[in-house]
Amino acid sequence: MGLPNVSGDLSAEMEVDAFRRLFPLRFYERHLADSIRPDARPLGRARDTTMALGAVASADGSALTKIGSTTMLAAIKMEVMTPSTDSPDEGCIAIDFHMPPICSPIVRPGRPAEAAPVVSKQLSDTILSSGMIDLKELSLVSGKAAWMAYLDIYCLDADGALFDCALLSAVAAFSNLQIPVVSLNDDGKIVVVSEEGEEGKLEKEPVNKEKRKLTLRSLPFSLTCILHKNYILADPTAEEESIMETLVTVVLDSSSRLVSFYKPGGPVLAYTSAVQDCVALTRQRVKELQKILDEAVSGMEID
Amino acid sequence: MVGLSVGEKYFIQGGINQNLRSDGRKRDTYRPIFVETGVIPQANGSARVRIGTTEVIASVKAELGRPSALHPDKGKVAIFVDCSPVAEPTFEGRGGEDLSTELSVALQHCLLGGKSGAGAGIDPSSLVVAEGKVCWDLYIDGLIVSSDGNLLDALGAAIKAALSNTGIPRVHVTAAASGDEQPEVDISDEEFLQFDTSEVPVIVTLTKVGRHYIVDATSEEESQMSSAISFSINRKGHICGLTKRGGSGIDPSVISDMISVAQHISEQLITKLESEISAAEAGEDEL
Amino acid sequence: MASKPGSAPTTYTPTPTRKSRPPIFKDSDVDWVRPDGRGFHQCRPAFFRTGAVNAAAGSAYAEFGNTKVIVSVFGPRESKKAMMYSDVGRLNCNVSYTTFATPVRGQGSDHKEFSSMLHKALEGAIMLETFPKTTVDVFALVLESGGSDIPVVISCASLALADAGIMMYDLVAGVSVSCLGTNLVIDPILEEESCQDGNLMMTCMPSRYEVTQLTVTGEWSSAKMNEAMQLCLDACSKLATIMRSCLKEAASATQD
Amino acid sequence: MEIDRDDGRTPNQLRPLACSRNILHRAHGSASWSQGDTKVLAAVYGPKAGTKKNENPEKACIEVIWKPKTGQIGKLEKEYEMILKRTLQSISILTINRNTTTSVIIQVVHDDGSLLTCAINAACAALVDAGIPMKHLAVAICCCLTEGGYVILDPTKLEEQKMKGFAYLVFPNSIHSVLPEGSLLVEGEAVEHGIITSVTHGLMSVEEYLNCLERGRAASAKLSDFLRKSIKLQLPTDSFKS
Amino acid sequence: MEDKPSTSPMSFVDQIVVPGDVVIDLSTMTNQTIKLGGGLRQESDAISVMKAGKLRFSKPNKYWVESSQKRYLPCVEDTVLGIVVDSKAENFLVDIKGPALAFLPVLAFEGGTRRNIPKFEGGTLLYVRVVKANPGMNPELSCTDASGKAAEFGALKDGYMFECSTGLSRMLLSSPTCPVLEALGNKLSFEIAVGLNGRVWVNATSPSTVIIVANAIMNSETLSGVQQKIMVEKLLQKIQT
Repeated sequence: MGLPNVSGDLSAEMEVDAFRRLFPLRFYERHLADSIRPDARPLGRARDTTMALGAVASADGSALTKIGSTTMLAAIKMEVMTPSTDSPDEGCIAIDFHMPPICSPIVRPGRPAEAAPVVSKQLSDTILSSGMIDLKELSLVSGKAAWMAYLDIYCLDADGALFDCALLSAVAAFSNLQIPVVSLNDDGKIVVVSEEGEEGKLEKEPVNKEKRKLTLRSLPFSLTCILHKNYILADPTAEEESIMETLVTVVLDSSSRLVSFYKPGGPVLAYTSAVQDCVALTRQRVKELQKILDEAVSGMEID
Repeated sequence: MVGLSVGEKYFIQGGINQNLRSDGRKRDTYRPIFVETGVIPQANGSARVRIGTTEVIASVKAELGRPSALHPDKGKVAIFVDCSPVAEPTFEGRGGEDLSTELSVALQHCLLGGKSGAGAGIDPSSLVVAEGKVCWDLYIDGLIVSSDGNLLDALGAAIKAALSNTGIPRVHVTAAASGDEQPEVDISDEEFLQFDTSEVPVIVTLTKVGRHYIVDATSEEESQMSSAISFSINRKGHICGLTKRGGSGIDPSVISDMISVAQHISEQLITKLESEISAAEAGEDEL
Repeated sequence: MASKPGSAPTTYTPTPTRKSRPPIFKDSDVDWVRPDGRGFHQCRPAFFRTGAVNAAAGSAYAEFGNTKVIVSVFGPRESKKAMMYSDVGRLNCNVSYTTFATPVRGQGSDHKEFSSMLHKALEGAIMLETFPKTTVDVFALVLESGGSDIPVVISCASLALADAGIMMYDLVAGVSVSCLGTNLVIDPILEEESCQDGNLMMTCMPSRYEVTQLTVTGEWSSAKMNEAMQLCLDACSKLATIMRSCLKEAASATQD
Repeated sequence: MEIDRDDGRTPNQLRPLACSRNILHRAHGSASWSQGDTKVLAAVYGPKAGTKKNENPEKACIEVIWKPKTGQIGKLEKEYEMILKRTLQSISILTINRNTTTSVIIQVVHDDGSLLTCAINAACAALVDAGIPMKHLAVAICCCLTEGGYVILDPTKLEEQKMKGFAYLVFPNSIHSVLPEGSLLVEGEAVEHGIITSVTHGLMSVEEYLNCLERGRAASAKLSDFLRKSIKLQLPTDSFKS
Repeated sequence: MEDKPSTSPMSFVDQIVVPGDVVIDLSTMTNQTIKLGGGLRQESDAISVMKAGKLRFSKPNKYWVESSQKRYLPCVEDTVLGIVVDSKAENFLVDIKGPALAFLPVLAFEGGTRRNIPKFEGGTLLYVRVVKANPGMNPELSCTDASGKAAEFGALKDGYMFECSTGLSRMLLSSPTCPVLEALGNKLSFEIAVGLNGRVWVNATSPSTVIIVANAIMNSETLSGVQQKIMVEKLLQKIQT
């Protein structure tokens, strides 16, 4: 990384590279003055985003998403639980975000990354408060059994905008979710009905024949921006995040309602105009992401 | 850790090349082995083994437990090795952790056989009391008292001796229980079951120093090794487990060679060890 | 607003109604077919790609059937403060699993045994003296476990090390063989591993024709042992060709 | 238009505020802050030499430790720690005591809604007490959004649970200045109208959020007056001259 | 805000200011040099406050914010009480309640040479002067005055040391002598050394005197001058009866 091409003009290359390392802020500000970023993006443009559904065979729903080189793998495993007495008709979703040591040089084994529990919490807040999933749809037998959806998101490569990529992979994994057909056996336990066409032999009717997929209402999508002086940089890389510290994450749902406006401190203050600019950028981004997701889902259906 | 001068290193390597090691042994001779059984009265079985100045203690504890859902017809055996700071000051605190994991894993590979239980020194199906409900869980603990090389062989021998010293109370299932409930059991105070330990393999470690390999290396010799292979070999001469230590690679043909040497040595070792064990058992009975 | 319940309720994975697993492995007859239709001595198709993780100095992704692994290499970088001076470099290995790697949801914790195996398999191949006082970290994450996990991790790690430009004597390729009844099957999948009678895992440096790590469990006669070792050696050299071509592709891609 | 609140407050009315500084003997700075029944204690230690690993040694570092009223810390507390840390770092001048760590310990005494805002206010007062160099102060306010789209300020726990959404907002305090009026405006807005920190929960429209901002700014002026007053009260009067 | 801030810097002097307040507008003060003390910083044309406290002005042109903390930030020419933590070949490491340990070079004594390096054990209390206080470096101390004389500097033997806020220690050192010391000095004889870092050392022939003086000082932090005098009188009465 960063090493100049040997065949190229070595001295010139080295100077730029050294300048970038020694005076990162000035390096960026020079680019910003020309309304361009070192990776050739305009300020408001997000990086290329790709998505692959069903990446994990052993999970009930999964997705691999990439925003630039930030990569997330999300997988959902469905398990059965006894619902709590105050909400007997509701299932549950447990969301965990992991940053294994492979994803970034600052994470070491045995010492979990500081950011991981915070992103975890943000994700569950966002997904639950967006109302994307009706927890009632996760119910199997009222008061007896309900689904517990374990959503685990692994960051495979951390290069900025972790939350955006994680949220996208979570939404994609839920769109990919196939709930297994199950029935209630004599011991009161939920068992999987084998997929082969042996319907005639079944003593028990499946309890969730009709509910193989969740109805997802209003999907949340997010965009993280950096505020630096008067510039707004959409979808920052890890380098940009480390140099310019004021981050704003806006989450909008498909009908443009605000799910979250998250600005954890930062030396730059957000005034009303900046707030509106960030929201406008996010609106645009939501459309892009919705399209990418729709394409991925329809691509799966053809297969 | 052993700190050796260049001259000492050269001396050790030269000795091995000429088949005359610094303590007068040949490349394929063991140091004298002493076995003492029943050293820990609280345990179901225990033994102390000394090979030269290496000294280890192994104890076997049996507890009634529940078989795992995957293998309802098998008991469970766990092996754990503790490195006491008595043996070496660097084991203090968490210093011995890496070595103890390495030895524990190596012993599990060498003594517990494959996933289906084939080649295991201890037949796990003999530990079942009521299938799917009750079984014996064996906890085998090794303790390193004094460390002067060849710990794995010593631990293997100590475990073999401890197992032959082990008596497990006979258990009667008094009331058969239905469904999920646990059956009631009656543990006998008088009747004990003994293990047949003739099938328990011995561990032979061949340590490669220079072009040659030696058995029963001392810690000075181990510090000069390029790699070492531990073979677990049973009475039939079959290999029941194998682990390699040390970084550098070995030519596959050398490994085949080492296998046949190890098989040959294991025969002598088994005979020697079993006579020591029966002598120790006899000595214990007399007391 | 929806909130999570205070304490996590106990959950279980629903099991299939019938345990209709065909008893193919138990018998000693030679006629059974492997669950994925491979021949006994046929490996799964291997797929390697280097440069999977941008944030790392070097990385590789490997996919053998359902076994999917990512390995990142960091460094050589400053050793931990508590470490004493050392005139050769240090190798630090860690293998961990995702929570969804195994059929039943796990804890996703570190795997100490595999970490130490990975360390032993690699240390003989790396020129540690080229980076004194520093540490190279090799971190592996098993995304999905489909059998023969540790040999795949080891092969993938040696590619990642090559990608990071760490000096090595040779690539390290790993293969395992399962003993089922009288048969030897190479590169076993999870189902086969769960009922194997014995297992032999070998990692070697194919060009130097040297074994860096060898572990055996179960009971083996000398003849069988030799047969299994030969199988592994042949498979390792084939695997190494695939690994080498992957590196060549990556190198030629960057040159373009 | 008016909506009823259980405690009879008007929508814009804050609960009674109380702040006292220098209440802990050992800490280098401390403060307690209460809004109604919500009460938080903040203690500051440092600056101590050296920064933690993964922190920039070229700057001063602020470390926040959150102690809940009962039980262990979980993800929620970790998130609070992170928000507090970033908020406090953005109001402190980090270039003066480079390569030092200042620890801020937040002890929740009682939680009756608006907890995070209360903690931010307490931490800010404690930093003042410890004499940590700061660019300006920060005041935090919680705005709740009712089903009907009305905004109420400084909600109690009960109100927080009933509402469809809420926003924690942190603004700079309103400063006294010798500069001519208007010279401090940024893009036509006063400095104290810029958001330092914003955390929202629940669905709302963008207009509703902007409405929250407006109400929050109005309330932050009151809060910052209170903060200034309580700082004045507790500074040692230079007695011997009087 | 209701109270319209006036544009004259003088309106802030002797007022309580909080971080962020802009107290001086340089654009209105052309052709003047001003000196800034602790708690103030310059941002282009505006001088703003970074610590809460009272804005002070001393003629002709010095401005600073007077505040009181438990922690001390080293400032050149401050006299402080330090405790020896460790001794190295070149320096003693001294704790002066600051963010970093301070260095006291072994040669920074009157007539200090390589041959007569003083020996201080850990825990020794020193009365020293700060000579260097640069950000990012450990502060440097000296046991001599500016002319290289030992003056009063050096180790303090016997006596009793207690800690207080930096505000209180500044008050004790102010001139004219602050009421509490004056009142005590009229009745009792004692030795006192005050460090600007919030450490006070007291010594007297009888331990009871030491205790009275220490307590009187610690009590005086929030009292006015008259109150201090009354407090001292009450304390002395209690002892004499």
